Amino acid sequence: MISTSSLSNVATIPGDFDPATLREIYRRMLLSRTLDLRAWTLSRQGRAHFVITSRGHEAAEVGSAFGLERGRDWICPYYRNLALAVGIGMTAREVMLSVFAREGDPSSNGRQLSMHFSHPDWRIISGSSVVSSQIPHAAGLALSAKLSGEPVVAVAYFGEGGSNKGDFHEGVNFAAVHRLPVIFFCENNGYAISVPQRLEMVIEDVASRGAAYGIPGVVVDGNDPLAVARAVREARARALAGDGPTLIEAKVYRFTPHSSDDDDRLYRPREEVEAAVARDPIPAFERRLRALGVLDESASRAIQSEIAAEVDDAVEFADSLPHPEPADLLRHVFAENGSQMVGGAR
Amino acid sequence: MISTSSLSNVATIPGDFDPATLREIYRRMLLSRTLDLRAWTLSRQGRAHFVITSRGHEAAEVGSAFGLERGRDWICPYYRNLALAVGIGMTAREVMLSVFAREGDPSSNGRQLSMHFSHPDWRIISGSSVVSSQIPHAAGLALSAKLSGEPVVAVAYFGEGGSNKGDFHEGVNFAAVHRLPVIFFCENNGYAISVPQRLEMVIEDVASRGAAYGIPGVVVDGNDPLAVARAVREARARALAGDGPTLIEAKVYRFTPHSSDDDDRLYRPREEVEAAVARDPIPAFERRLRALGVLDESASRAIQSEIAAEVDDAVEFADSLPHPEPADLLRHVFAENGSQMVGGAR
Amino acid sequence: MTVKNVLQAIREALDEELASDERVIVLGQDVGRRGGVFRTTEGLIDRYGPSRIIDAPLSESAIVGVAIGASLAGHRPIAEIQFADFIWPAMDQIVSEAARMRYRSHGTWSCPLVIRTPYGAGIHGGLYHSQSIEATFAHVPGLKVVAPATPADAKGLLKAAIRDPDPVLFLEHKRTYRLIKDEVPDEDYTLPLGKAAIVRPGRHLSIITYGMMLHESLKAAEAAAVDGIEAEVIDLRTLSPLDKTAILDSVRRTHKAIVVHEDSLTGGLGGEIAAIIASEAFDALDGPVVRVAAPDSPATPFNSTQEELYLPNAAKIEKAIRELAAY
Amino acid sequence: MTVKNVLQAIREALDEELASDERVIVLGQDVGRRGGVFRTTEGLIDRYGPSRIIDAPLSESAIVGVAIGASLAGHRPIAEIQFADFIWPAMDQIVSEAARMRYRSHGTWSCPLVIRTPYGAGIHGGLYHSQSIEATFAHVPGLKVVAPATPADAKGLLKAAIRDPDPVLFLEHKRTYRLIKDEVPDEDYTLPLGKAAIVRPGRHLSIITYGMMLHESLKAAEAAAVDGIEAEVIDLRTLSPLDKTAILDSVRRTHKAIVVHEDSLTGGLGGEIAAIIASEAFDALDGPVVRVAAPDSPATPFNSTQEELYLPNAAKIEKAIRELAAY
Ligand SMILES: Cc1ncc(C[n+]2csc(CCOP(=O)(O)OP(=O)(O)O)c2C)c(N)n1
Ligand SMILES: Cc1ncc(C[n+]2csc(CCOP(=O)(O)OP(=O)(O)O)c2C)c(N)n1
Ligand SMILES: [Mg+2]
Ligand SMILES: [Mg+2]
Repeated sequence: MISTSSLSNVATIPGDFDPATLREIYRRMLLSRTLDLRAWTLSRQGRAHFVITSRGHEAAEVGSAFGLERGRDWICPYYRNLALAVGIGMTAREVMLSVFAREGDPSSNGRQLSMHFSHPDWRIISGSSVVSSQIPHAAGLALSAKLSGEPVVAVAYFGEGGSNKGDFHEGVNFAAVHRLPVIFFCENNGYAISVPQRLEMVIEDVASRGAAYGIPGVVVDGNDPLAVARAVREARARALAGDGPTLIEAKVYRFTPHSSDDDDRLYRPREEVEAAVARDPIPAFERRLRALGVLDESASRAIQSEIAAEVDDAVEFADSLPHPEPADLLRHVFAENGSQMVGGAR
Repeated sequence: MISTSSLSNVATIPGDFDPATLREIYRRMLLSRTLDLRAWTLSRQGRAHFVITSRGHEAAEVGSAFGLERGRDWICPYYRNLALAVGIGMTAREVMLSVFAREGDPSSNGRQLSMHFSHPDWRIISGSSVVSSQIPHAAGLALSAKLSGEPVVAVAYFGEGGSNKGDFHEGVNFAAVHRLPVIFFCENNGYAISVPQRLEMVIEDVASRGAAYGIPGVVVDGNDPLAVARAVREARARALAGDGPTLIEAKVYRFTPHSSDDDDRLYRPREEVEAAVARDPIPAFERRLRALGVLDESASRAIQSEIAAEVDDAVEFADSLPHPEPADLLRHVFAENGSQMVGGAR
Repeated sequence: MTVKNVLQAIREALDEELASDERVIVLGQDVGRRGGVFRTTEGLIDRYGPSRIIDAPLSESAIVGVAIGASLAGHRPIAEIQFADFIWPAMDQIVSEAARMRYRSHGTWSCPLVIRTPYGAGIHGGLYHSQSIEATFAHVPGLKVVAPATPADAKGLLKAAIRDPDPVLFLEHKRTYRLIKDEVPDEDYTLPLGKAAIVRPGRHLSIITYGMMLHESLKAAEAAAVDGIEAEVIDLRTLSPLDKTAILDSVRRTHKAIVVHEDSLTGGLGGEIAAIIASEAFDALDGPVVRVAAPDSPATPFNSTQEELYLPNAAKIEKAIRELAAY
Repeated sequence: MTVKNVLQAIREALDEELASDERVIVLGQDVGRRGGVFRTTEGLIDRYGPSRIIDAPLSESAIVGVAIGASLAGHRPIAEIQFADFIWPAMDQIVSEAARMRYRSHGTWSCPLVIRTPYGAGIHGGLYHSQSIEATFAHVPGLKVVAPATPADAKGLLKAAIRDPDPVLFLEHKRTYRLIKDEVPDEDYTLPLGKAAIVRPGRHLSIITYGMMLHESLKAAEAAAVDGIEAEVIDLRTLSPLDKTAILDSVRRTHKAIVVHEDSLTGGLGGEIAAIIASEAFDALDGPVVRVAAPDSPATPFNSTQEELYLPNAAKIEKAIRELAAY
């Protein structure tokens, strides 16, 4: 098992990220955070029925997106992946369409709970709410890529809780046997809803489970987007070289209750939450970029106000759209005559 | 991961096994083998519909039984466990009742395929044919023992194929988290029917999967009944001391096709089979006992003829019994009024 | 008698059985400190400790499989599946193991356990927090399936399920949890599994239903009664084994039947009930056996428009009543 | 036309589709060198290599889950579950994932895959190599379920299933594999999913069945015909979506119906079919809708006495024919 150290204190521009990319990583983390906060407010106001957040996971998720070929690599997300969706390329409007469940929502046209993203252009595969069922899908997408010779990888995202499920074991093992170009990306926030890690598993690092499948396991600081991007980039290179899957574990913390329906005061000490929030990866990354001279006060303010406007617009836009048509209810149970499929229609 | 070395070449009586026990281990291995061969013949003659063997696994299975408290520890077997059943204490007649599927068969009264053993007196739990579903059961039995303070362990038996299934992952992890008194006993014969180990997993040793759950993994020579018994005994002691589960992997070879319905010539080179048969654990153990002076020519012959008679008697006995009553078909779907349950009736 | 909601009734049943029988244990995700995502196990960990109220890893198959093992050794586990939609990973343990243990061992071993799970739609749960799963499990010999609709039934049936010698799938309609309040007896009581109840007597037709649809059916029956159509409403309460006698007796009196469920139509439990009527009460029938159910799409969408459209409700049932009465 | 058994017909269908469409791949346990435990994939690994004929680890959930992933990227996987009894560990992948992918993504993603599996009893498979699983899956919107009874149907339907844009569960009755031989067209052909066939026309009553029970029903019909009772025998072929038109047309002509399946009675597919008839052809019915099925015990025991007792057969069907005809 490899442990990738945090690079947070390096004070020169990392050679592998140009300033524009660094700013873009920051912008997407912040956009995600802003959307996240707004969605939470909308749910508290009763304007959204249910939301689930990625607050605290932004560095890991956006960082991972920047280690991939966005739009070419296959993404199998889970419900905690708002920041990933934004990191890959989904827009504020698209996110808010999911939150409001309105006509035109590209993820599901309002059929799924919010934050269950899907997008054909970004090769983001629709996920269910069932934990870990996406892991074998990523293996299958990678099998397909391998068979057709397309130089892309598939990535499955899941929590440390999900690593205890049968589908993790079976999916990772299958991919390992066939040396498939896939990355298993675990976001370890120490809890499955209220169940703390010590009641989920005996081990410290989910990454150490890689050895059970004969694949590398990598621990990375999930508060450091660049470390995460690098770990993903390396895993991607390994996968494309035919060396098979990598299990990456990003250590993160969930800032919010599990969802708008949860109350984490029942099971998490406030000091623990506050300590994690004090290490918030977004201001930390901002400070880092400032120290590097990649971002200054005015650029930072510009980004913030641009994002504020973007999110305002997205809320207004989404809320202006109609609810899905009643008649739409029975569409797409099966293929419609003459419909063009994305899957199966190469 | 610990590797227990084979003791096959030690020429003094091992202090931890008295001569009578050594002879009994030998006798049970031979009894199992003889029953196994006879069952195979019966199936070839059309007198039994279907049989599945443990030929080649006898040292591992009987050895493991002698590391346990037979009759007190819970046994969750799989279909490859004829030698285990005999090792624990089931009689030749009871085995043949399963093979002939006759009235009075203690395992299932003729409902299950042969070699799907169950016995209330020996705490052998009925297993299905579904690979690995018994693994979480063993964790549950161990949870029960732990809660009630009974100083016993539960043992789940399964093949290396079964270690790739979700239920292995979930069951072992659950037991590890709760430090349950359970032993996971993997019989690695290198194949899941025709699928060779390299297509089942990347790793060499299933035991190395223990680390994924934070529990010890032990590799043991499955041709050496004493090494196996010792490994089990140690795991048992660890479990009762509150130190949780152990994953034991016995390296074995399956001498026969998977079952009476299989033809292993399609997938296993004859030389590989012959080489394994040349290391047959039963004559090897006989030679060892002879060298130790625990067994001599006449004792050996006495055991052989006793077993031959026992098996003849068992076949005759079982074949003389009626098929299960037609009216029995619908019994025991649910509890019968006033029936005494074993489970749930302490 | 005290007025309680379904949630409270269930929590009390758990509490009382845990208190009176130390073989009873609870395991599932978030059942400990969190008290369950719907708060049905609230406070239990304080009273019975973490060795009897066990927070499980995210492993449905192990939750049920471990419960099976514990039940074999004499415990009485209550396994919780957080949402019925997440029961499928445990399908094998339920169908192949729990439900068949007694049969395959010819009565030697058995699995006295309960699997509790919230099911059903109407709380904006979207495709994966809304499913009805009863038809699948009512087709599994060796498994009992219970689905109460009221607080008093929930309590009495859950206590009976915990004491039952066989595995019971206990389905709690999540919309009833807080919505349905009624009197619950204060003393210790159980209600027999396998017995339906006539909740509203009537002579013109029989409505056979369960769960949340009981309440919608009662509303519909009241609405139709305004015009003198008296529908008898039967709450099945136990879905397997079905109370055939209650169903057939009622239809033999009313000569017409409507089966109502929230689950999708094709292959739903309504088919079985209609078939029983069509084969065993055919001579008494004065009209087609009507089914009111959700359409054949995979559970209800998240957005409100379609959730409403998807679900059967009093209006749809009333329409069916009026049409059948006029047949 | 050449006479073939069901096994040969299936092998040919696989072979032809693998040859004509390189997106087609096969994965499952022992499908490679071993050629499948029933030899349905015999020789394929020699022709198409181990990258398209993939021996999988013992992981049903991954077999289906990987097939889903591959189908999403444009492959056409054929996943094999070695025995239908072992499909339950893959239940979640089938129900929550394959069947709902198109719906939940509003048509963006889809899973054109086939899950083949041998089901049914009559070959001394005991409790876990004999099960009928169709009712469970016919209740899953988004999934098609096909169950051919003859070699020609098996081939034509399997080829159609492979080319279908949606997930198809393809059920092969294992007793038909070698037992049922018949003419199979030599040219490339498919048969439409969702269409039943009238295999034997008749005017006194309709038998609606599928799989191995088609053959038992035909025998029973012949036996009853000796006394002038002419039963129409319908082979459903596709179990989901059901060919309601074919069922209702037949019953409207004959006025009586018997549904026959090997699966256990309660909650079986027969309930749905009977319900359809009782609700949509009620006015045409001259007798109760009769079901002939296995009893409500968990699959057939291993021993021969009880296996025979458990299974429906020509004699039991004939008895039902004579009784219903006399009604
Ligand atoms: C199979 C399944 N079981 C239970 C749930 C309910 N549930 C939703 S999220 C969750 C916890 C997941 O924890 P983890 O995998 O660590 O992800 P996190 O939410 O912490 O990012 C649970 C139990 C589910 N969605 N799927
Ligand atoms: C869940 C499941 N899938 C498939 C099968 C069919 N099957 C029976 S045994 C077997 C191979 C098991 O291999 P392994 O676990 O290594 O045990 P071995 O037979 O080699 O002792 C298979 C695939 C099954 N019984 N259960
Ligand atoms: Mg987590
Ligand atoms: Mg093996």
